[in-house]
Amino acid sequence: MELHVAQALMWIERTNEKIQENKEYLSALDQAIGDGDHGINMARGFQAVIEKTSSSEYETVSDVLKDVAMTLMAKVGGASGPLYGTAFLKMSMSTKGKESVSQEDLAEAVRQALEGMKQRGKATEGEKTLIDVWTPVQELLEQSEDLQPEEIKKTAKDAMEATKNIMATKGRAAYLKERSIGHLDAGSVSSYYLFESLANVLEEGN
Amino acid sequence: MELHVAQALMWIERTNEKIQENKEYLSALDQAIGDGDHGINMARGFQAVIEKTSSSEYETVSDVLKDVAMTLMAKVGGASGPLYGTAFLKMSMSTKGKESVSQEDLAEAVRQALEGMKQRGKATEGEKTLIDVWTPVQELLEQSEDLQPEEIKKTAKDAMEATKNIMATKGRAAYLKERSIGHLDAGSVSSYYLFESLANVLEEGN
Amino acid sequence: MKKIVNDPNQVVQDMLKGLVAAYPESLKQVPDTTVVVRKDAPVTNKVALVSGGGSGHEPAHAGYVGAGMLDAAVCGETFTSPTPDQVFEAIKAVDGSAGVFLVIKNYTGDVMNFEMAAELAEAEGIRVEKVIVNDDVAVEDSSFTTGRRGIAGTVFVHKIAGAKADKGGSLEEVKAVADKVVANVRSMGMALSPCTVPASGKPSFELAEDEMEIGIGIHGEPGIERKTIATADEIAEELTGKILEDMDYTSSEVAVMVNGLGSTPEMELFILNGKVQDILAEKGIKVYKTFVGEYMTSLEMAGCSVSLLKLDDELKELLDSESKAPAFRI
Amino acid sequence: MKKIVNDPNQVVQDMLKGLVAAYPESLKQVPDTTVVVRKDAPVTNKVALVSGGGSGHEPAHAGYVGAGMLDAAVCGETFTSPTPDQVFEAIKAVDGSAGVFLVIKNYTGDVMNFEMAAELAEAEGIRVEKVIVNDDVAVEDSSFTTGRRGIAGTVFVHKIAGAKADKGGSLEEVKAVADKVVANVRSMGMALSPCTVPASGKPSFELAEDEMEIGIGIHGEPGIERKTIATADEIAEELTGKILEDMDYTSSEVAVMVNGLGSTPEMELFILNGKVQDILAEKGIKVYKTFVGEYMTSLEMAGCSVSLLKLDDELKELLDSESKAPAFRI
Ligand SMILES: Nc1ncnc2c1ncn2[C@@H]1O[C@H](COP(=O)(O)OP(=O)(O)O)[C@@H](O)[C@H]1O
Ligand SMILES: Nc1ncnc2c1ncn2[C@@H]1O[C@H](COP(=O)(O)OP(=O)(O)O)[C@@H](O)[C@H]1O
Ligand SMILES: [Mg+2]
Ligand SMILES: [Mg+2]
Ligand SMILES: [Mg+2]
Ligand SMILES: [Mg+2]
Repeated sequence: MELHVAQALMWIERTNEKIQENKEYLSALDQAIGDGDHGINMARGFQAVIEKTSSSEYETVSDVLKDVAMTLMAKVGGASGPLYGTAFLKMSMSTKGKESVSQEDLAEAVRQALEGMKQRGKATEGEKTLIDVWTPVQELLEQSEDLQPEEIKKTAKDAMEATKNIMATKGRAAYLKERSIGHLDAGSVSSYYLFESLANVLEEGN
Repeated sequence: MELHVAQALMWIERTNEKIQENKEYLSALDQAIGDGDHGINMARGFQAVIEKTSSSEYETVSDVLKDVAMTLMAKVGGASGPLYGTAFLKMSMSTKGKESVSQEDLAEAVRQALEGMKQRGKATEGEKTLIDVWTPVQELLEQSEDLQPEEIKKTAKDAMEATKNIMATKGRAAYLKERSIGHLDAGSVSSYYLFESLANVLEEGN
Repeated sequence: MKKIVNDPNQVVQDMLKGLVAAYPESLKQVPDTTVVVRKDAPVTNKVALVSGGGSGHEPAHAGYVGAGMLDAAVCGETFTSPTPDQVFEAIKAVDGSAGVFLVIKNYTGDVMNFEMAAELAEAEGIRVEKVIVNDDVAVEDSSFTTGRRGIAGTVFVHKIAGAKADKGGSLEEVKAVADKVVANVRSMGMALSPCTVPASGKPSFELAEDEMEIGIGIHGEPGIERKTIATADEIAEELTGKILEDMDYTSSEVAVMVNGLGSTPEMELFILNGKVQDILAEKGIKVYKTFVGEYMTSLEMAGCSVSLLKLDDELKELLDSESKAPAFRI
Repeated sequence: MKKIVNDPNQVVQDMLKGLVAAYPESLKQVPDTTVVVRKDAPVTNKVALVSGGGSGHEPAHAGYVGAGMLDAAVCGETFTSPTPDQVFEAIKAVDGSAGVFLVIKNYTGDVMNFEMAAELAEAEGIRVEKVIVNDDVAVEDSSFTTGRRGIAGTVFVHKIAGAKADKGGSLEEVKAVADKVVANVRSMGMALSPCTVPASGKPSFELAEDEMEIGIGIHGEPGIERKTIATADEIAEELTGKILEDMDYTSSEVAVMVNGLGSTPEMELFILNGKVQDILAEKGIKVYKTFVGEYMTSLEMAGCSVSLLKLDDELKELLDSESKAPAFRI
């Protein structure tokens, strides 16, 4: 399992496709317990990311991730913009100087991304946010040797689905308290798409 | 055919009943080609009239009509308030000093009422307003000897129904031009109620 | 009908109570009337301005009561002209011996009720003059019909005639400048949704999800044409175009009012304004001042109107002079 | 969705164009941004105030830009916090060497984006301070959660902190008075109908014909409780009651804001205000000043909020001092 520039780009493209396809779904999830813009925000951001990356030349994975970070930061807004922006910026910094990104490198990058997001969002696990998807994925990457991409997908999916039963204490859904239970967290679903796309790219690369 | 205080009061009571019963209908007619308040306006006005007349003692028909005039003037508003107010004021002035009101007196009173309203509204016959009901009734009263109340009713009704085919050039319906054709004029319908009630009272009195 | 009201038949009295409670330092209600006057009324030796009409057009008209604008607003039932006795009370309450000037919107009811009040006032020796505002180009201007309606352009009359009176203008001078405004102001409106009078509880008309009504008034009356809903740019073209057809504004300076009818967000009014300004620029019409907001509403109707007032130096100066009315501070 | 728009994805840019076209003498847009600043920005040696948030709350925030209030408003997409680069552009555009003060409503997105911009600014040597407004008593105030939202009470922060800066207050003094306002202001809102974000085209929630939503925010989020629709008096009791439960206003003087969320007619706001004033009078709370109108909207949502700000002499003076912002003239 190894990530090069081409794969990093493909990861971003696949994520974008998923986001665009599910734009309405993500907004509908956010509508139920938030303000209904998550799909619009993510679709606007990833659209801009694709415009940027498809018209640029990259030497390293880190450079790809940096452009993704800066574009998301400048185009998404809301809560998810700074969070995803921070995540990609931390991953870019963590992979700086590397020719290719190993599983170990990826584990470290995701760890730093997660740390950055937790700090930025003043959030921790169990608050019904995208942190709840990133945490188990990070643990998986760190702990499993010779990881099968399929496992990333499954871990992210299970974690995403588990947000349904959590009562929100961060993000807009927190205003609803008990009423937030029974609904998926929109940001966790978009994070699932991110890891699902990563897994697909890694699978193809194998 | 003769009108005394008791009959004048009954005329007003009957008119009020008709108006209250048909409040929604009058408003609906006004909705179609005006602003939808004619029933509300007339019901508010006649409600106040009844409160006033039922708590007062009257010596003459003229005094009854004056209280009706002043109350309508102060409570109806809109276009119909000053028009009906003027009509009753003119009828009160015209019948002043009379012990009882003959057909001839009534014809003269209605003539003056009609004149007053035409002046007030700068309107003439054929403009799809209540003038179109008052005019034929006034002519009937003036021209027929030994008039049957039934004829007043019929004349007012026919005239009211005929407003349907007129294109409005006065009142709010005038804004609609051709589109005003095909709808009854609300003020003509309330005027019909007035004359219908008068006829009923005269019939009973015979 | 979803409204924040108590008794739907008492909305005007309830509104007036909350209104004078909001601005006790500048407004007062004439006891037992629906008349709102300046706290310091009557102002001696100043021509007093009285306007009014049905309620439901807030901030018109009571929001325009204050130094530099109106002395009194007479508030009728919702969308129903006030009665002559109420207008007469207003005239008496603000008369400061320099005469009273009535600003009347051209509706049969308003004209009749205000004229009857003027007769009552004159019978008591109060000098009264009036102007009848008829800015709505949606309606044909004919002496054989009711003629054009008065809509949002009326606010310019309040402002400018009010300023003239404030600066010591005589009754004749106030009338002259009000006539000038009326001669130079044109408006045109449209709606996306109807409104509901509280006492009736029913929407004033029905529009399909893809329809809009062009040439709408401010009382929930139907407009002159029903069309498929258009873009903001197309709506701006249509409203402004109709006004420019009616009067020649070439190489003149204008004041622009983009007025919301009730539930149209300011966001949309500004979007519309962007195109209105472009159109005027293209035609070489110079914009002196722009007003975007809710100035003459129709309860919670969605829609807007555009008004253009051709200005000369006198009108500019009066438009710019101070106003302390709660809804029109300059 | 019935709206006066062109491209639903371009509403913010289109709005800003129409906004600066309306007030060219007082506002300008920083090129290639969604930032609106005072025409005379940066004002040398004055602490500059920057606020903003998602669009759709007009006249917030751009309507509050002007001498005596904000120096810049950063306009995000509809109901979506603006991005850090835009906030940073605003900070750079208004910095007059006396520091920049950020007024942030307490939403995760707003807080994060503004804080990131502050970091960028500090890295360039610009002094930045901030206040986070959280006046909405509908939401529980807990350090373990997102905490209370910032809603209409924010306008008082703009006004008072803006006046302090205008009078030459230092960055610390501006922050101190802003903190004082936040400590003393509470709000509570309700809705009768949802709103529709142009880019989404769907209503934010659904309410039955006889339902209202209590404890609503300003982004179309669901409220805290759904109830059968009540009278204006009952709504006033509920909103004011919740505020008075939260903070002790006994024998204090207050500023009152009765804020319309978008499509509620002023008539209804005044009716509500009548009862709010009665309740306060009963409790011996003295009203110093009242504001009734649309100050912080939620597109075309029907509903309102009530805010109470406890005043001392400093706050009174700053509340009364001049403001030239288009949407808040004093
Ligand atoms: N404090 C936080 N920490 C981490 N994630 C958060 C936080 N607040 C919100 N989120 C995530 O952001 C998502 C919402 O994003 P989005 O709808 O785009 O922004 P907004 O909430 O500003 O409308 C939520 O579903 C949640 O996963
Ligand atoms: N100029 C006029 N002359 C005579 N009658 C008129 C005139 N204008 C309106 N009317 C009558 O008044 C009626 C409308 O009354 P109403 O709805 O109560 O007042 P408004 O038109 O002010 O809402 C019309 O149906 C018409 O019969
Ligand atoms: Mg959201
Ligand atoms: Mg009518
Ligand atoms: Mg009417
Ligand atoms: Mg959002």
